[in-house]
Amino acid sequence: MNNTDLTVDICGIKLKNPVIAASGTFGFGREHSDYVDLNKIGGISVKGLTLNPREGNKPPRVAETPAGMLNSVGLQNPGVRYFIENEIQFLRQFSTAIIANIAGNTIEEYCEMAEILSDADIDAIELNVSCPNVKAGCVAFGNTPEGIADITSQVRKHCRKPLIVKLTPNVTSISDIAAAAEDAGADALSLINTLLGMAIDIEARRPILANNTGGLSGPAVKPVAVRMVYEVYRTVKIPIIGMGGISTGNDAVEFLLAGASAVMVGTACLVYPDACIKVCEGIEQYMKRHGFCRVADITGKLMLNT
Amino acid sequence: MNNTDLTVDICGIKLKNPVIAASGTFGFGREHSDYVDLNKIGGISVKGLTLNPREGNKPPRVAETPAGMLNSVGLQNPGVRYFIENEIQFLRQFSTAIIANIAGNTIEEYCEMAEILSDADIDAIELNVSCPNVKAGCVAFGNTPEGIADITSQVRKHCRKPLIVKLTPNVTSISDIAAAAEDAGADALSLINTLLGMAIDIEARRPILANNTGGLSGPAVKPVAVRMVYEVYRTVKIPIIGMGGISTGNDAVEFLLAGASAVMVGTACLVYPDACIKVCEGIEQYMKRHGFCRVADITGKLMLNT
Amino acid sequence: MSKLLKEVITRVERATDSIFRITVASEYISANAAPGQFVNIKCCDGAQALLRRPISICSVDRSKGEFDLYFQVKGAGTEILAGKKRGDTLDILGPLGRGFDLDIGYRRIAAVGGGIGIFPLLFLLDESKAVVKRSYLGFRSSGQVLLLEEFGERSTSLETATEDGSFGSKGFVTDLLERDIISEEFDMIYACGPYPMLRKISEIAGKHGARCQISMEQRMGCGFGACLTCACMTYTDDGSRHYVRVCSDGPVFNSEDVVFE
Amino acid sequence: MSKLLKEVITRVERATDSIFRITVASEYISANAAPGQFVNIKCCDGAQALLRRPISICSVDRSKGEFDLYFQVKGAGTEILAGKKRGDTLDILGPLGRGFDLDIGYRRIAAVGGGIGIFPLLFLLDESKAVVKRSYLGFRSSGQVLLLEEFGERSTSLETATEDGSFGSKGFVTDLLERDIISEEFDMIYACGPYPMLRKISEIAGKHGARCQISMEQRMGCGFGACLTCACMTYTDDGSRHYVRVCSDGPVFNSEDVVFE
Ligand SMILES: Cc1cc2nc3c(=O)[nH]c(=O)nc-3n(C[C@H](O)[C@H](O)[C@H](O)COP(=O)(O)OP(=O)(O)OC[C@H]3O[C@@H](n4cnc5c(N)ncnc54)[C@H](O)[C@@H]3O)c2cc1C
Ligand SMILES: Cc1cc2nc3c(=O)[nH]c(=O)nc-3n(C[C@H](O)[C@H](O)[C@H](O)COP(=O)(O)OP(=O)(O)OC[C@H]3O[C@@H](n4cnc5c(N)ncnc54)[C@H](O)[C@@H]3O)c2cc1C
Ligand SMILES: Cc1cc2nc3c(=O)[nH]c(=O)nc-3n(C[C@H](O)[C@H](O)[C@H](O)COP(=O)(O)O)c2cc1C
Ligand SMILES: Cc1cc2nc3c(=O)[nH]c(=O)nc-3n(C[C@H](O)[C@H](O)[C@H](O)COP(=O)(O)O)c2cc1C
Ligand code: FES
Ligand code: FES
Repeated sequence: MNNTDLTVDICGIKLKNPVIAASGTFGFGREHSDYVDLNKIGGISVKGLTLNPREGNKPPRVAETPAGMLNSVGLQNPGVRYFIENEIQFLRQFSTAIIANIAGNTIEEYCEMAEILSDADIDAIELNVSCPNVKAGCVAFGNTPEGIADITSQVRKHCRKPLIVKLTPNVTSISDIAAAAEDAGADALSLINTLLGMAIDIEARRPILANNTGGLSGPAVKPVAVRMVYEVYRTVKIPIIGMGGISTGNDAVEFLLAGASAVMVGTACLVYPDACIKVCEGIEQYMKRHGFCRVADITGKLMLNT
Repeated sequence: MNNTDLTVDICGIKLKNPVIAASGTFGFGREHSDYVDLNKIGGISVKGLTLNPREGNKPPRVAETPAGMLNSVGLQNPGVRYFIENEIQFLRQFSTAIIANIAGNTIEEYCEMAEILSDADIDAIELNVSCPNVKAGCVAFGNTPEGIADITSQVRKHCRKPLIVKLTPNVTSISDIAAAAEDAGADALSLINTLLGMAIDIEARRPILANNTGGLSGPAVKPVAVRMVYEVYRTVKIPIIGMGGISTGNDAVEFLLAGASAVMVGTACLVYPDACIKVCEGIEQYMKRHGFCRVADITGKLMLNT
Repeated sequence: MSKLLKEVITRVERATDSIFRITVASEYISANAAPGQFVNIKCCDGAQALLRRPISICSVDRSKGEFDLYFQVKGAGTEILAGKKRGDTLDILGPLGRGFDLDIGYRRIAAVGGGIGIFPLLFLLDESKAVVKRSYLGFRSSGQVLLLEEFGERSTSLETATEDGSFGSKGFVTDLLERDIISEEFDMIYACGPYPMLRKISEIAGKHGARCQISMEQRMGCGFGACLTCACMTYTDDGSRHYVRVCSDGPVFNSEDVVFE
Repeated sequence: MSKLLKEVITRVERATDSIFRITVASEYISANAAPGQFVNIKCCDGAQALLRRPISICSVDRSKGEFDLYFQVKGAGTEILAGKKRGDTLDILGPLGRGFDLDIGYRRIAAVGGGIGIFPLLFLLDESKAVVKRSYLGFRSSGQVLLLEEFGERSTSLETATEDGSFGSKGFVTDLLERDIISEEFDMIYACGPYPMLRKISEIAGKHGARCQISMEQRMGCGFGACLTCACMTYTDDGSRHYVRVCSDGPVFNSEDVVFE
């Protein structure tokens, strides 16, 4: 009880603490570095990368909803090569894990990125499978067990870094999807990505987002996210990174108890640039209060009511 | 513009206004009648009925979440025959539509209830298909297009009242599910039922709900619900009753614009017993402000951004 | 009948570290409330602290048309409540629930309260016509002790127990009741407090054939009987078990009717 | 550099029906802010009004270490803000964004503001070293007119227009600018206001070859450059189009760089 050890090891990715900045809410770390010491953050999942630069969607790209927000950034990013040449060096100044979050239109694009990134100085690759597969009727890769198995197994062949598959929550059975990703070779799973939503400006009679629909994140989604982490934990053996509405250490502990080995903080990082630090401090306090020495001791320690 | 007509006709169900109390949040109307004039409410979808009385789940059955709540009542109800013998008469004192919401373990149970209720003095039957089908591995009837088609077509044969099928949002493609229900003979659709969620008491390290998981409702789910109504409206021709997080007239208008012909108000009725009236007044104000004469003129009038 | 009311707060006071007292001006509640009933409070407009919070009516001043609430700050809702100021309006639904049965025939009563369960007993003692009123109050520790003067004034005798012995006798309030239950021959025992305390009291009362009413707590969706979330398992007349609603069939039950699990 | 600050409110005032003025004591902001920059405000703790609200810095009193915000009540966030009291703390991130370019060589300037877009121009006029400062302010109607004295003091001339003609000249503020743009030979036009106004001003400036800086608005997720939600399409040097961030690449842009769609 005297020593609280915050380190975690997720499929070989060593984190100094279990709190990772979620993709798309932390850029490439530069902006947040004005407000927080990046050395204190377990890891950073960078803004979703694509093979070629992307302009993203028209604005407005954000709408506030009750205890949540919708976004439709549409993966604006400078491309994976720009990232490697111009951003990794900045991030490597800090002792924090670098996770490259990747997205694409086709499995080939994902594979090519995995290939390129496997030679880069990063710690892991996170597969964003919530994107439409343009060769399969624009159904998201992660919407079916077959789809996620296909992309995971193919990327696996090109990926020489730990491979995290990030699940979309817009599915009937998250455990079937998770099992398919595990079987296809994922080293870890992260969940949840955003829930598909819409907000309407009733005066203009138009959706607020120029893209009409967007992804829901923030506190509102937490109960859905915790439930999914709990279901997935009972299904797979690989480690889980939990997220969805985490703003405090107590929120994070819910995910750890439900089965997560680490957590990601997204929307909260937009509102409070130092959110990751606060979440981490909250986890540490909880551990001290309950006499947990290691984070792994909390993982999955939820007792079910009978 | 001088006359604002609030009446709507949904597959033959004539409502004096488009605001219906959602099932499970309004009992059989008795409790709310202390606070509101039930004559002013468009309709009441009564607490979910089963063939035989049910005790429901252990308490705690409710947990508050950010801008939402989880419930796990587990369909406690006195059974369909008790309802017919003891509750309809009370409700019929008021000029409000009575919708019998039904649930079961097997399709046979649903069919038997539809048969019994077809001879009762009610205005419509609403099929809650979010329940586990005990003969099909306890997957919810409404989770697959095949499942919902099966139950809808079979109940259809026994149902001599307008048949509303209430969709569960815990699915990958709500439009596929909606289309299957329409093809199988639904007269109208209502959506959304609750999202599956979990909240954890981190001190006790147990889920707050004795049932471990529960259904998420309230403002938090509104963006998901609006998006689903919008998707379903683009898929089916039958009328849609929209719900999920409606607390104000403005919230309701979002659903109408997205494609709903009427709305249901659930969680808000628990917090404000007079919520339905307030929502209705808000719709009327919006109609006056924008020069809409009939509610049907709003339905689906959302203009998409391009 | 209960009503949806917007009433004005006339006083906010800190009673202990974590317990606040709020006085509310309400002709309707003060005229209609009975001991054991509660009000259900919307702590702020909008989606934050979405559901109402049930708080027992602690005492009523009929002449002034006011009533008192005492509550402990636990989470989001009670924290907002604690920040209210004199002059603010309070959005309440009440009075709610079936309170204590105060039969005129009960001449010797015991009021047994634990922690935040003591509050509704003050109003009970006020209204009870009994000749002997023995109060037994239990707290975690001396820092939580409050309302002794008020209970003293309204009781024939008052004893307190703290778990750590820092105030009154050391141990549980149920020990005090058990000590007196035979000798005192109470016509009715009234109890309110945490679940384990109520279970214990039910046991004691059952063992000695004493009559006992207990006020139950449960998480609530609506507070007025519509949502069926506040279930409490009870025995029916034929001995079978059945869920009833804490908010409207209770919160007060005969202890022998409640199934402790 | 911007900072995460908790500062004390020293004054809250109602300026018009729907517009409030809040004065905040902040050594850091008042020492470091430049005209055209904004602060991003967390209107209340927790999940209600979840995202921060961007509000322009309207004026700065360096000697007192205070700055002023003027904001219109529109939705949940600004409503909470309007309820703040003197002495409350404000959770702000700032100063944020790239403000107006105040080159010392600009001797004749125009400040064109519409509605709630007038606020950052006050600070601009304060800091500008120009010899001729012509202010043109547009409002919907007389009820919205405010800050005339303050603008008058800081300008060589001040003209107002209202859409309904209830105050000043009838019509749009852009009409006034168009009337003067040739004769006045402005070195720089500074503009802030609704999108259609800025588009029109860009057109006018473009037609007459005048230089013009405009302050853009967009819905924001973070306000400090991390989330890419506040996109604004701009022309790059090679003539291609590219989304940049209003919050950190702007909010002030050269009007010729902005692609109006
Ligand atoms: C009939 C009744 C009378 C009560 N009287 C009093 C009283 O006089 N004084 C007092 O201090 N407390 C009383 N309580 C308990 C009080 O309602 C809770 O402490 C309070 O609701 C917690 O709200 P919160 O916002 O602080 O906590 P949160 O954790 O934010 O509450 C979240 C949700 O859980 C519910 N909840 C949490 N704890 C409890 C609990 N112990 N019982 C019921 N619901 C809970 C809340 O109502 C809310 O819906 C009473 C409870 C009941 C059922
Ligand atoms: C750089 C900048 C400077 C601004 N300066 C001022 C100012 O000095 N005074 C003033 O009154 N207003 C100003 N605004 C507009 C102000 O930010 C919005 O009116 C305000 O955010 C609305 O919040 P709400 O809670 O009232 O509305 P809500 O409708 O509850 O807001 C919901 C969400 O939409 C966003 N939003 C709504 N309207 C706008 C808008 N017009 N622009 C940007 N985001 C919006 C909110 O920030 C929030 O995220 C400025 C906007 C920007 C981008
Ligand atoms: C503005 C924004 C941009 C996002 N961009 C990405 C992205 O590029 N790739 C990705 O996998 N997830 C992206 N996400 C999803 C988050 O990483 C995270 O899964 C989600 O927001 C839920 O967590 P939260 O509730 O803590 O925000 C984005 C989220 C937001 C709010
Ligand atoms: C306490 C509670 C009980 C419910 N019971 C039922 C039910 O019996 N049958 C049903 O179809 N839906 C039931 N629902 C779902 C609601 O009818 C509605 O679909 C859902 O709550 C979303 O609407 P809301 O956000 O307005 O509450 C219940 C919801 C709540 C909160
Ligand atoms: S709380 Fe809704 S029935 Fe008791
Ligand atoms: S608002 Fe986040 S980048 Fe501008």
